[in-house]
Amino acid sequence: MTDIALSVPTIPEPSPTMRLVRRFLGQKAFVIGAGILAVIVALAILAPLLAPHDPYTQNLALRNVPPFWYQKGSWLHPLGTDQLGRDYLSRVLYGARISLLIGVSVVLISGIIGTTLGLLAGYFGGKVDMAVTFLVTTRLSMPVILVALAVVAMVGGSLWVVILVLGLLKWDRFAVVMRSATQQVRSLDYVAAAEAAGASTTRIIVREVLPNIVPHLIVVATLEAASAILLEAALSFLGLGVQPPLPSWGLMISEAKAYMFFSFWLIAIPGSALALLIFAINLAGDGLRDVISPEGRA
Amino acid sequence: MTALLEAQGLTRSFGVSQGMFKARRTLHAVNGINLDIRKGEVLGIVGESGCGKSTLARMLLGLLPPTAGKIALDGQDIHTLGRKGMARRVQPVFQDPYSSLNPRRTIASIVSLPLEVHGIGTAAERRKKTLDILDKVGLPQRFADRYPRELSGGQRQRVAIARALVMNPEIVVCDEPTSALDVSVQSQILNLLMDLRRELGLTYVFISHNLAVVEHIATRVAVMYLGRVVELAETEALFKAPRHPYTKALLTSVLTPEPGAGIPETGLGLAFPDPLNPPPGCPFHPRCPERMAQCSTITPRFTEHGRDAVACHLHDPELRASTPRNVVTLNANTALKQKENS
Amino acid sequence: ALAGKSDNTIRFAYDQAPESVDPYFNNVRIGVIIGQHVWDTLVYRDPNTNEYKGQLATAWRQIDDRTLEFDLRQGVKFHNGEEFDADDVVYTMNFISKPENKVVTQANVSWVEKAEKLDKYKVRITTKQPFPAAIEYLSGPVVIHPNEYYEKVGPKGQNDKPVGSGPYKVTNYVPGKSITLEKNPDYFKDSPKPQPKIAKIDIRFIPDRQTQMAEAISGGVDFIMHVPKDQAEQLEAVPTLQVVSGETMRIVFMQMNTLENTPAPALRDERVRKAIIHAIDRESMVKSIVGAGSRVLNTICFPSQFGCTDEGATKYAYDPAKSKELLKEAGFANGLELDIVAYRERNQTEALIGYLQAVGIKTNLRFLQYAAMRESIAAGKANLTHQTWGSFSVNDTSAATSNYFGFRSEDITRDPQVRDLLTKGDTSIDPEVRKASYREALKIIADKAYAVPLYSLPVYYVATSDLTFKAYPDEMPRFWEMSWK
Amino acid sequence: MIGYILKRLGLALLVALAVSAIAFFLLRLSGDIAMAIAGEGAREEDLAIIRQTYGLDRPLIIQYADWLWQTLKGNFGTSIYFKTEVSKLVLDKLPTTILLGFLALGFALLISIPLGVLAAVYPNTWIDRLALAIAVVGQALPNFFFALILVMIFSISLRWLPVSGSATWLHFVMPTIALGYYVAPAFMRLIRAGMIEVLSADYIRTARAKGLPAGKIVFKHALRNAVVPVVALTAVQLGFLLGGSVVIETIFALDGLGYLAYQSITYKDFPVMQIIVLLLSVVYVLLTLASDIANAWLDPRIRVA
Amino acid sequence: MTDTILEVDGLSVDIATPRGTLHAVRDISFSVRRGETLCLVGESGCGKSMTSLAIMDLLPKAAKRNARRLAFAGQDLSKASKRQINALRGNRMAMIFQEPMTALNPAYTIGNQLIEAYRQHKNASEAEARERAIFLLSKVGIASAAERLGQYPHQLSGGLRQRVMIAMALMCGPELLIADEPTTALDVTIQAQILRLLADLQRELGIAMLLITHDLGIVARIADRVAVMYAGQIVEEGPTASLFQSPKHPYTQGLIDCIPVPGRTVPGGRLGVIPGVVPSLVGDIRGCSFRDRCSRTQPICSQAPPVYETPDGQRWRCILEDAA
Ligand SMILES: Nc1ncnc2c1ncn2[C@@H]1O[C@H](COP(=O)(O)OP(=O)(O)OP(=O)(O)O)[C@@H](O)[C@H]1O
Ligand SMILES: Nc1ncnc2c1ncn2[C@@H]1O[C@H](COP(=O)(O)OP(=O)(O)OP(=O)(O)O)[C@@H](O)[C@H]1O
Ligand SMILES: [Mg+2]
Ligand SMILES: [Mg+2]
Ligand code: NI
Repeated sequence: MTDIALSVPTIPEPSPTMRLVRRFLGQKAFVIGAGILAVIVALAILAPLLAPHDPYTQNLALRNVPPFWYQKGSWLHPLGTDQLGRDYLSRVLYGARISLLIGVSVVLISGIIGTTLGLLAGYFGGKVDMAVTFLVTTRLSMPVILVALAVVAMVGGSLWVVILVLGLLKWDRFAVVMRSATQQVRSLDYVAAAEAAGASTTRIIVREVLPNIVPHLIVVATLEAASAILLEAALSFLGLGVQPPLPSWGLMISEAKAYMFFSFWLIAIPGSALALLIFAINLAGDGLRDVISPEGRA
Repeated sequence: MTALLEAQGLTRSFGVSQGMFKARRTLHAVNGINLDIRKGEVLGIVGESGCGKSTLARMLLGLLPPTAGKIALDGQDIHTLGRKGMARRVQPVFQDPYSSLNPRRTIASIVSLPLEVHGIGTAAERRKKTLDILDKVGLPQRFADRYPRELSGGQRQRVAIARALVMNPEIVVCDEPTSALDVSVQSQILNLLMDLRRELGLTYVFISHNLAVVEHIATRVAVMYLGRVVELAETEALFKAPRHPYTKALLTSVLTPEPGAGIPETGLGLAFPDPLNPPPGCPFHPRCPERMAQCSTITPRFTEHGRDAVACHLHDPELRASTPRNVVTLNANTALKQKENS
Repeated sequence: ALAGKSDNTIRFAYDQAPESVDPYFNNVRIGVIIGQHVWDTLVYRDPNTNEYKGQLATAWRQIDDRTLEFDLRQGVKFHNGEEFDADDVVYTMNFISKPENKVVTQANVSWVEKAEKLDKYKVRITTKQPFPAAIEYLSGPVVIHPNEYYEKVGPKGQNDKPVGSGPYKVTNYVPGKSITLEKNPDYFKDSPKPQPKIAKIDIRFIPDRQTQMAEAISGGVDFIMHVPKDQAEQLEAVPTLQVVSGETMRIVFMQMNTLENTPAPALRDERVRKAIIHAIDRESMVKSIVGAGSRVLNTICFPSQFGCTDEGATKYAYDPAKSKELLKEAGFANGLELDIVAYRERNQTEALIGYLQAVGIKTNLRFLQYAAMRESIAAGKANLTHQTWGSFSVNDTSAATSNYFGFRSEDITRDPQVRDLLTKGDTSIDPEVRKASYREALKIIADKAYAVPLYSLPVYYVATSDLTFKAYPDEMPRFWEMSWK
Repeated sequence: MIGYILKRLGLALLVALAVSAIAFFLLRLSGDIAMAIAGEGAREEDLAIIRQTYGLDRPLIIQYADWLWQTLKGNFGTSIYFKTEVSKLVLDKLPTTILLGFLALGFALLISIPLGVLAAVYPNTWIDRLALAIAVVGQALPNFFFALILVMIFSISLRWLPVSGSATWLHFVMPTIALGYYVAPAFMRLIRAGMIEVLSADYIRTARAKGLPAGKIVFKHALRNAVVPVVALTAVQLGFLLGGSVVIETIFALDGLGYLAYQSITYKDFPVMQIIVLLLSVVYVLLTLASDIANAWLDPRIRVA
Repeated sequence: MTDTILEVDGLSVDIATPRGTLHAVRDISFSVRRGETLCLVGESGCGKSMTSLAIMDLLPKAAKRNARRLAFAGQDLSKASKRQINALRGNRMAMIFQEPMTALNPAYTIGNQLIEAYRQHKNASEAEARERAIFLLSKVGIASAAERLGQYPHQLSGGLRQRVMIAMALMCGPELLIADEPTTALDVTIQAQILRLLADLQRELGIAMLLITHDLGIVARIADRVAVMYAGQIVEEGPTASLFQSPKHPYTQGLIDCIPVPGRTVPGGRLGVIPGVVPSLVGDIRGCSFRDRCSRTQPICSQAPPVYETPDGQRWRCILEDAA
């Protein structure tokens, strides 16, 4: 037990930022998740430096080479090659870029749409809220996978089509969470105080409300990013997502699934990479949520 | 004395839904209040939880548009003043020092927000003004760059007061400014408010449910019950000779630290004041120990007694001498009035 | 696998469901397979000898350039008991000849002008033009429907409850899911198709290739086909399975949209087209991913088809350097971006994409169902296609090249000269004239690099090891011939 | 109550209308169905005839109104690819998918309720960690990948379960697990969080102060309140499962609505697609209505007085 | 049978927090005699609730209880098994909480919640329990009690709910009633009603009551004896009258001075203040915990203050023998 001085002002309190950092670090789940995520991001960014080969160069003479831990494997292709003789490690590394790009872009698009709608609904209430609620209900009642599949099938799949479609479809959770968060903040007295100080509505929304719902935004963003990445993988798996030769992990699984019974690594490697990424994002997001609301709400 | 801020027939209703399967109902949070706030006075407003005190305060601040009635500042409808115009002259201090400060801003930035909004001075001038006002409310300058979470409740409430005063307003509307604080801190804040008033010539609207505090600080007191003012009187007069039975009950219920005095009997029944289901006639009649036959049918008028006023049949000279014919007329009148209000 | 033998049922999984069971209203392979089992044709071509034999007809003769006369078999009954006679033939031929009946397989029927009944067992069929390949068509896709039944129920009814005269009859059909064929006990004894031995063929549509493989490995199905080379080779290691492969008439090629309003104007430049052909290492593809029984093609037809040849046609070697050179000349030194549509053999598409990428042609793959792909081709929206064509197993060039260069909907080249030559080949009676015309047409197609001929596609069948069967180049598993070991 | 339900049904109708319009225009603007109907060797003239007979040459908005009218009359049109009535097609496939949906939901609840409750009652113990691990893995594993692994294990290696089809109940085991495991984490988290919250509620302290035994506190006082939000989630998840069945049904060749949807999408079978999207959205809205009613029944605060 | 129903000696409650161990209650001792009302008064956060929860063994998981002796009717609670505690709780010792809005389970009728403990402890039939519930509901002033049994908590007002809570606490006829700020959530008029009810019942049934509050007004009116808590410690304790008439500890004095009392304080005049704020409870506090807010601090205050006691049982913890 430590002996400390008595009154509050003289106790060296850590700064709020430091305290937040400590709370984050106290969250084992967050540290692990964020750590893995950081590694994946680093690998993705450094892919051109790290990848031993061009991820697109095919060599039909060296197809389905197993990874190095198999007898027939070689260090030339540490994770082996795929059915067209492309270096698997390089493709997995570049695949991280695609998954992350999809996660970030989809969240950006849907985040902007959803947050705007949520903010407006939560702040203004009444008719605006009704309209937004209707939009959200409508959106929620459209099965995402089906609509995404259908649109991609119609328009034709490509990375940007997938991003756009998912981005335009996945704003619902942002809207819902931002709406309730805004409602909550809006009823707080500091908003009333700012109003009483004569601040304009825009100013209040941007400077008083928005900063206080950012934590929720970040939590939703991480979880939505994970879900977007999974959805892309599912679309690509069904052949209606990103198109070859892009090394999307979902597409790699889809391409490799025919080989799964005899060359399991072909599906296991991108599958595990995908699972690891989702795992890391979810863990980080959960940790974030626990830090923001320590009671651990769902 | 002339009224600085004046409310006439002020009414505010909310549509509330009571669970999914029930229809929305209208709740009259504030129901036809007439009130004048005179320059330099402290108008205390007391009443039970849910009687509409905060709603009234928000309307006086221009934060909530009334459903009916109007508010005038110096004779000018506050409608025409606009948000900024109001802000320069009327400022709030809220009850909860935790939710009234934006947790993501520093103390200095919170206090200087009104200055920024009104584009007053340069950044340096604003800073200086902020530090000055912090000094005035008794906060050392080192707090300026801290965040609200680092402050105690009393300190936060000082910040809220500083923010309210930084634009030199004339009226400060304090909505239960001390009810979230411990008694030892409450007295600090009350002292501060009194000092500032003396120093700056402020006018206060002071809302509280603590009668002892109101008696201490207010010069005039309005007692509210279910959205209406039932009694309005100079503090001394009210505490010495309360007229309305509800005011009496309130006063009886105050537990002063007098050992051995025992717990008083208020004489109020079990009936619960439900703003969604206001009783007909006098809203207080179901709990009133002195209720009469007409109380359950006729809404009492607000009758003046010198500088004070009360809404109770017991104190309505006309009614006391009334014949049945009068009752009928009154009844018709009130019915009409109620219609206007809803 | 034991279950199959013990209950004398072959469980057959196919990856695509036919849009209709009626052979005239689908254009997928499984439709042809079901068609040949449930219905009969006038003529039968022995797959071993390529000799034409009488099936529903007993004899036929060419009356003039445009008229054929058939003597019909007596005593044949349809599955519903309806007796087969000239009325059925006349009805069927007249039905399919009318465009308003919207037969899907127009290429197979558009040559028919009309049919007339001479007597109960004698009919005459007239072609619109002289059509030397008529017998070939009549031995393949042109099946005979029961006229009374068909008239009553129409194509829709024929799909719901199909009735034919073939060795198997449909006993259960759930569109999109499964179809069950049972041995027709009353199948006529003289048919060149032998009496079936296997009692039941249970066909299920399983879209996912590896689900099919999993079923095969775990004994859930007895027979799958179109297994890619790699997987077939791997499945060979499974003791309960046998893998049989064979060359087929299916040719693989890429079309290039050179139409006036092509969405890819670059393809109107012959140099770009040549660059594309030079970019692809067909030999390697054949060796590594296409598999045994495949051969590199230089023209858009299958060598065994009458009139098919690559004599005199330009042959393009794998030469990425030259390809880049050509692209540079054409003004695409910095590369080029094209769409490619494909519908099967996705791994091969991906290899093609890889080769194109290597010379600087970036492609966006749109992998579609066949119908959807055809739609986009016919609408002129395609740039590049990765196509295969099985000629409905018709062993005549008219069934192949003309489909893509004879100004039909899928022709996205539209060279009138080529069309005229092909028409001449399709409609002349003299074999030499036909051959010469086809040779000339094929040469122009190759010289102008209108399409990228790739290779023929072998087919790999994987079956339970106790099944005896033989693979034929026409991609037709003949269940009526099969038996248990 | 009745008024409320009618209002909600009205909302459902409105939502369905909006969804149908979105789906209609979205899909219609990106493909040419005349082409799909026309089939082999269609010439421009044929297409023109088809456009005319099917009314495809009219403005889209008129086409939509017409389609809507026909749909309201119960005439869902004919599948372009299968040439069968869409209603028959959908009705044929619906039972399989509904069965699968309920099985998966049941499976999800079966593993998530006990685990969620245990995790909440014993927070930060190995039980909690196990539940968390199951949840995290469930969320991170793409369901198609999980399905393939199931096939590897149970069909190829162990040969216990059939791979595809819907003939016997055994055929439903893997799809149920694959689909159910996908949604179980959401339930588990909700139940755990709900239980933790409820267990820290004042009324639980009251119950403890009354000297009630632990079991009665957890099961009588806590669970009842913690399951209320689960009911709402159930509706959402069931809708989600119906959507998610596309992937699973395709892998296991289960002949349900999801697979039909996938087929109709790949065949550009517009009428079928449209009806499936519409159907799922109506089902979703009705499910949320049902869950609201169930919620009200569970939570006396919103029950009719 | 001793005269003392509750005996607390050297009770401490430690809460593990991320910033260190929070000593919410620091070595406090007091006792409650049968039929007596002891009030525990102090500012927010001084450890009042923790004390009551420690006695009832209802502390949150993070909190740890330590006591030299914690005895109920002679039975040491710190050594009792869970089962024994459960047999006492709600039976011989009962508790009322601050928030009547949340202290009742919203999912069950009040009847259900009233009778379950009675049936649990008294092995009674449903009908007997109902009868007792109806009896007690009328006792706490609720008319048409039988109908009320079928109502859900949300259908009752705050005042009614608190009455139900009181009835629930009395169901098994407890010997000790712990009430943790039972009226702070209520309006003044209702507060007076409830307190009066409590006082009447306590007298009538002869129950010992430990009443926790921060309102000196309540204390003065209801308590037989008062214990003043500050920063986890009891700084002064004594009979109500003596404590209010001659508070010995500067903190008690300060508290009494800073509330406006009509007649004593001048309206509009200055109120007494206690400068500064309460100390953090994380870590140890050596010496007097009030010393940095005290106007009469001396250097010696940084050592543990002595405890003085007057003959009538007023005890305080300060270097000053008499603050007045
Ligand atoms: N935005 C709103 N929507 C619906 N009802 C409201 C709203 N704001 C206030 N009310 C209702 O209006 C009535 C008066 O509320 P108000 O907050 O003014 O009471 P109050 O006297 O300030 O109470 P307290 O002492 O608890 O602060 C209450 O019944 C409250 O529930
Ligand atoms: N679960 C907890 N975790 C950490 N600290 C806690 C917890 N509960 C209470 N505390 C701390 O313990 C101390 C004593 O709390 P307690 O609830 O006993 O105060 P109190 O005197 O009842 O105050 P109040 O008048 O506000 O009810 C406070 O400083 C509080 O912050
Ligand atoms: Mg209020
Ligand atoms: Mg407390
Ligand atoms: Ni009255």
